[in-house]
Amino acid sequence: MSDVFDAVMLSLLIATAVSVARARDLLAAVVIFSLYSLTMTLVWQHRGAPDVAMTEAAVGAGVTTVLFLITIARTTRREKP
Amino acid sequence: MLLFGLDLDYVLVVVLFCVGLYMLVSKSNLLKKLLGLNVMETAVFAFIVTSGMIEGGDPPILVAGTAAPYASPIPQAMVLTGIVVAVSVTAVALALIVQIHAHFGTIEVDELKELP
Amino acid sequence: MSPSVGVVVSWWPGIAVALPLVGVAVSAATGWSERRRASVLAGLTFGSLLVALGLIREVLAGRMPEVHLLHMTAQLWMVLRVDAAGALYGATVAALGLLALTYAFGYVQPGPRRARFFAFFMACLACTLGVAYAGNLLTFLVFYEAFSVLTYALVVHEQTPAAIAAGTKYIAYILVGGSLVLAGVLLTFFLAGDLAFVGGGFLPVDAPRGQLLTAFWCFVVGFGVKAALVPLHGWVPDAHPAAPAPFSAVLSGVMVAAGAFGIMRVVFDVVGVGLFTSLGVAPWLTAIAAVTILVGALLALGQEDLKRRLAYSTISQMGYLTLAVSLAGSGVMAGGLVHLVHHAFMKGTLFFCAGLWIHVTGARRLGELRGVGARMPLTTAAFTLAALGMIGVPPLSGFVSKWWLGVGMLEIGAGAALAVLLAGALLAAAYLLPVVYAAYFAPTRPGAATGAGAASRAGGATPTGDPASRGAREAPWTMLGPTLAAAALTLAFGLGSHLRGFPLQLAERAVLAWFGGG
Amino acid sequence: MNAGWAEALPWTIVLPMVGAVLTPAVAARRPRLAGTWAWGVLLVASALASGLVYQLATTGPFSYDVGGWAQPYGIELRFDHFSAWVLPLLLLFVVIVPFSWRYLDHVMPDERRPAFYALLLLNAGGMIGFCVTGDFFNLFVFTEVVSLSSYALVAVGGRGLAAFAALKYLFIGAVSSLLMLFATAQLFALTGSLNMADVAGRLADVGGGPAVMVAFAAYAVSFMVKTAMFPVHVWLPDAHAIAPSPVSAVLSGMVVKIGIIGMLRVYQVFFAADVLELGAFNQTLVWFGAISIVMGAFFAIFQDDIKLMLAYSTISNIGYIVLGLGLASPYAVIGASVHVFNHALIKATLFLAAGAIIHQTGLRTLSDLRGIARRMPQTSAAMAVGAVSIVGLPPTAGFVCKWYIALGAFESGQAPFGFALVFGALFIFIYYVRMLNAFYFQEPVHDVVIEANEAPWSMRAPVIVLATLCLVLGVLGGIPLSFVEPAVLELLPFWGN
Amino acid sequence: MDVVDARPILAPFVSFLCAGLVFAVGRSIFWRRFFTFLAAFIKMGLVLSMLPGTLRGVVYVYDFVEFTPGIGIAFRADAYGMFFALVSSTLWLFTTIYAIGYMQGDRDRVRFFGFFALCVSTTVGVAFAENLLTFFLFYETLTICTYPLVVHAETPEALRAGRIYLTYTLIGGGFALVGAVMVNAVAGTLTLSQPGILSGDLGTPTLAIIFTCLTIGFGVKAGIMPLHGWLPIAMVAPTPVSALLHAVAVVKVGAFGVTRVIYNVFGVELLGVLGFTVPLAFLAAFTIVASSTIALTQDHLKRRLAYSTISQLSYIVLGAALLTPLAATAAIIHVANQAFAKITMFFVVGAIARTTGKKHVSEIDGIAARMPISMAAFTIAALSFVGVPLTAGFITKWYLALGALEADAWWFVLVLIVSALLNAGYFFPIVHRAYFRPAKEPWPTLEEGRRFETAKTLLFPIVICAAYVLLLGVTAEVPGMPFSIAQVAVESFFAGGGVVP
Repeated sequence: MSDVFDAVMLSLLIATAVSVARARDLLAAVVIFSLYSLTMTLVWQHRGAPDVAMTEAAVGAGVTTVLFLITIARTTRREKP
Repeated sequence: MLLFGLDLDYVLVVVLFCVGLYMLVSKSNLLKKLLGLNVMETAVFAFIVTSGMIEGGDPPILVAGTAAPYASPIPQAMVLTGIVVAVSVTAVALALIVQIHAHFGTIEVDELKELP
Repeated sequence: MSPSVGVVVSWWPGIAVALPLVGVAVSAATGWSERRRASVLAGLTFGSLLVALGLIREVLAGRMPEVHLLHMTAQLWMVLRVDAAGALYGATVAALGLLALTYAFGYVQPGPRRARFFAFFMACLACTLGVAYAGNLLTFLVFYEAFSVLTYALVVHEQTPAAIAAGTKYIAYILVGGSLVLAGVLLTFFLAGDLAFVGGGFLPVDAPRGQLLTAFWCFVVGFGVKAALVPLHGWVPDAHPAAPAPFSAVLSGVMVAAGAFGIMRVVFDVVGVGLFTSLGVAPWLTAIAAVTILVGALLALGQEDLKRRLAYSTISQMGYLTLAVSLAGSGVMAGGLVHLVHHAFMKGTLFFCAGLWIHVTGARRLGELRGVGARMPLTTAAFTLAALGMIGVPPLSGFVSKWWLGVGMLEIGAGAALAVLLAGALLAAAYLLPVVYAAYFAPTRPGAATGAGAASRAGGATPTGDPASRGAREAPWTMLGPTLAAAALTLAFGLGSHLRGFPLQLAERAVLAWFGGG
Repeated sequence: MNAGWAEALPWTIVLPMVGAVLTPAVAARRPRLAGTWAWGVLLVASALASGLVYQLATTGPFSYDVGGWAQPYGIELRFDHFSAWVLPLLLLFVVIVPFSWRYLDHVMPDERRPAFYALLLLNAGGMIGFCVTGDFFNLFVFTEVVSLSSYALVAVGGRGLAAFAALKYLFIGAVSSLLMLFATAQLFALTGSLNMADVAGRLADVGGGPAVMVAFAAYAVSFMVKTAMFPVHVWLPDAHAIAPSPVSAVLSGMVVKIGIIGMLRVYQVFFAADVLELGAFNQTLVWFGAISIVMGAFFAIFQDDIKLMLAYSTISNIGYIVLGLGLASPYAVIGASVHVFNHALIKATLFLAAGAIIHQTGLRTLSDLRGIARRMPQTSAAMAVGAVSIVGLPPTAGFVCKWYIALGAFESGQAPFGFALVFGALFIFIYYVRMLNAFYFQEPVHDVVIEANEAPWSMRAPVIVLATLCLVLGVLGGIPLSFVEPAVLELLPFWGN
Repeated sequence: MDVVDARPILAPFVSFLCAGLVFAVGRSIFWRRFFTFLAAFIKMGLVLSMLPGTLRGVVYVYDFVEFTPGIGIAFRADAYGMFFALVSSTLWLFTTIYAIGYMQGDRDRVRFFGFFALCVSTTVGVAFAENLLTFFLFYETLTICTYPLVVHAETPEALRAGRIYLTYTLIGGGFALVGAVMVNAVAGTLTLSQPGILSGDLGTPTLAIIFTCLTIGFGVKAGIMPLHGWLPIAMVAPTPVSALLHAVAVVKVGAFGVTRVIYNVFGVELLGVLGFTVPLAFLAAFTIVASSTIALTQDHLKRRLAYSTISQLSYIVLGAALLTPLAATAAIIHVANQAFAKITMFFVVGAIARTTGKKHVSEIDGIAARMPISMAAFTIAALSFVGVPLTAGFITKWYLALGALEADAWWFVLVLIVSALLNAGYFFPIVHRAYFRPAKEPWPTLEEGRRFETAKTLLFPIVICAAYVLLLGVTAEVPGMPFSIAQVAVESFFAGGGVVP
């Protein structure tokens, strides 16, 4: 059970990370990154580090994403090819 | 969980780290670079959490009745600090990116480099 | 030195050297009239001559005046010390110097270069006197180098391209020679630790032969340049014609002889007769001397320019001195030393005459001299007298020296050398008599004596046309006087050679010191 | 009595930090007050640091346990001979801050001054903490404090290029920090401790192995990036050149030294544990050091901008230090350690002098600044002293280091590196000669230069003081040595491979 | 006998202080001159006051400060150092007088005189250096202080010359530094107070590297071929600087360094065993001949003098390399002899350039008529270089040749002779032109009311220095004259061994 969960989660992490890298739309990239952070939170929770997981959820996925979004708003949304 | 004799967690960390590094190094967009940096950071955090984990241990929260072994609290404290630092760095970087965009109208390194 | 000679401290040698040096300052002094300057210079030189004669007296009285000039370092010091040979040579220098100086007053034209001429002339004179009275090798070297370098100014006096070329050649030869002498001095010091002249020499007999030989040949080649030993003579025929006549006389008479004098000093006062003989270098030196005599004379034959001819003659005559040294016999050496003196006055006379001819008629070349005897009888007579002396006609001084040379050679059985001596005399006749013949007897050619440079060179006297046709016109007495005086000395030394105080007696003294009475 | 000064240890860190926090409040009404405030704080901190150094000199290294927790669980602050670096560091700050008072006039509006000085104080506090901390995790934390404030300081001038340079610096700096964090975690995973002394003991039990090697290597790479060695120097020139001159002085003189001090700290632990065969590593350092010297100089030659030139010269000088460390012989390490300080002094002199010139003329290229020495003789003279000093010509501060590193090279039997050092230094001098030639021996081409005036006293005095020190410490080179020597000799028995 | 005394440090310090004062108040001509002369006199006084002691064998020492642990900046006025200091402080005075006249109305005189004083300060520092480190400190400082003087004119050529000068000397300095460091590494000390501090059992390769480094390092300034390239080019400097460069400070410091290395670092005995000096001697001999030959072809007066300097300096090196007492005497004494003669020449050449604007050999025909006193001085100096007795140069050549013979190296005597001829070959044409060639155009006559051929301040040093050349030649033996000091020095170098003349 645990192994299956792990395998799914880890696959998801890699998939999201690669998606962040590939996304041309910066907004999309930031959103996917937020998803990535949340996935990571789950992994850590599962690994027995709940406090870390909560911090990551709040800061990594929350604050960082907000900051990125503000920045995108003030700069540009598109990555030039 | 072991994969081909390697702890899967470490494989993950390395893969994520590499993805982040790839973004940092080869993306031209500053925001993408910064995202890459963040990915790298999480990878390192993941490593620390993993390495600090003792198989079968409980979270290091003192609850009556539970007994050792705990997962060591120190790596988690490190990660917490690390996360804060990472956010600070990200914030500073984003501020700088905003400034750059305000000044040059672009956040693409390729274009910035061509500026005089 | 022979035991009977006592060293006395005396300032006179120093004064003899210093007087002409004062003359240097006098020459440079501005605001003096020419006459005043001339008389002061003459007076100084005359004073020098008197001192030189006084020194001869001292030497004959068995004393050896000595004065220390400088102590540069504990080993390097300069001293003047008058022995018989030095006194003899010194007096010759002073006397010929006085004659040439007097002659020069008339010869050297007024102008900015005149003062320079006299200044350098006096300086040369002083240094040559220093050479004569030098008491050790260093002193000798210092004065020798000094007058060698100073001479340059006199050689290039005319400042014509030819003169400058001659000067360059001269200085190049002389500096090479001087350096070799220095090397010799150095080696001597290294081997002996001392430099003071001592009759019989002071080089250690047991020193390595190679080093001794090196030192010896350094000296001989070094001085040989000055003494015009063939093949080191290259500068002589160029320098003499280029220099003004009075200086040519001094150059030929006493300065070239300084080289020969140096060789004498080295052989007898540094190396010593014994070592000289045992080194085995004598035959080589003899050979060189013989070659010099013959080659010099033969080359003289071919010279059209009178002063060049005389210059080659000097080369040849210097060979006699070297020959005498190389034979290392007391008799022949006395002859050689006396020849040094006699030759000085004879050659002085010849150059004076040549100068007069140039001065009055502008004639430099043999062909231009035709008939000059009629126009300038006194001059030509003086020339004839000196020429005969050179050939060795009795009773002139040249005969005396050659006689002693010949007798000395016979004493030591050097027949071949005698043959060379005779051949030299014959050749001297061959190259000097044609001049006499041309002056007296050759048919005149119109315009022959109006040489191109005559007008400019002659200054006051204006040569015109054919010398014979215009009657006798001798040069002024300031020039004619010294010429005749020198010629007279040639005669006097021949006639009075045996008298006390005359060269021969001094030469015998010197030889006594060198050969230790043997 | 001893306890007296040891007590001051945490305050020395806290004071600048608190000062930083309070700066905006203090200077709320009058922004220009911020500078004076910062200076005051630093003066007090220096006084405290002097006490610490005094303590060190009398009793030797001492520790302070934060919160009274015993080792190895509590946070330990430890003041040893390498920590003594905080005193000169603070003193340099004390000199640099007055310079910045007037300098900032043309860099930023008054209302941004509190932020600037807050960052500066933060930076100082971070470096002090870095030097005196006794555990690895705090080493990381303080590194981050220093780094973050440095990124911001680079950009504080506010123009776009500055932001770009700062961002470049940030990206690379952040990666190196990550590596450091990784190494710290690895070390913890291996030993279960973070206290340096404790880790050293436990490492010995753990023994060697690839894991230890990985930790060490991560530290090494991280610090090499921080210290801007060739070829990971790319962030440095732009950042240092674009930052305001006082900041450049701080960055080039002191912040890059974080890497060196950190390296020494790591060495202390790993060598004490004696678990790694570091011959090959040292050899690598030596080579990279030598290459840095040459490449730094090489790049500097082609710069026209004086501050860029100075920045590249920092790379060269870092090369010296790394070379000295790698040589691993007593003299070389002593020389390298002294150069940590001496280079800071010299570079501060140069950057401040350059800053004064830029401030007075608004020009920053050699070709524009020709003939400036006639109008600004004192500043130019200081620049000249700095130039001579950084090349290591006697009798200046730079020479002492060069002497010792070269001596070390011969001592350790690696004579060619001694040669490389000495002649690499001459290579550096080529471009300083260009600079001096332009300043002193060429006709002015720019009107601004012809009419330039000497900088105000608040800028000139620091420059002159620093230049004088460059000379004085050349002659009295023994003073810094006396601090470094015991530490190095203590370190070395484990070191020499 | 060592006596602690502050004078060895005061002597360089006086000039140093003077430099500071000149920089500070130099805008006023009066104060500039006042301080310069005051310092020059005080310094001469200081050095002279040590002279009697030195002749008695007293060595004044003063440890200034511990520079780095174990090695201090220390001063030690031994005989050789005294010798050098005496020469340089004397010439400083004269060069200063000359420079005042020469630089009249020139630009940046404050800088000029300030650095001038600094140069002298460092030179005396070199002279009195107790150890190789102190030596090197001053040696390199000198390099730097000379630079502003070289580029003084600030023309592109001057800047180029300065660059070349620096390149050469700094690379040399690098070698010297490496050498010094190696000495420290292997010997553990750097003192120059012993006749040799290295021991033979270090192995020949190490010693060879050290020797090579130090010789190259100091040889650059001493102009040993092929390290001489900077010297002729640096001739663009103002004449007082050329004089200072070529006669006193820079080049001599190099030669001084080489001798120090030979006598005090390696020591005669060790080098005698190792034989390193043999190639050095040959190199010096080659330099003597080659640079003289080059000098023959130079038309520019100062360049000709420069090549002559290169040749002359190698006399010192050669003398030192021969490792015999007599040769050492020659080497030391030549430091003074060459200095005075060459400075005379440079002064004259400078005076000619200032008075008439002529700088080439081919332009000075007949100048003796216009400048008789100067040309007479030049002639004296030329004679000295040729080695005519009664001049200073003779003493050198004499002892050098004896030394060569003593060392059983007669071919160097040959070199000396050839060199003397070459010297004559390039100096006498100058003399000849000056005296015996008619002037191409009339020389400008003296201005109304001027009694001398050129400025008094130019003429006075010329005359004094020329007189000194003669004085050195004839009174070398007098106690207090350089020769006597040289003997004391040589005795210390050959402690126990060898016969001192």
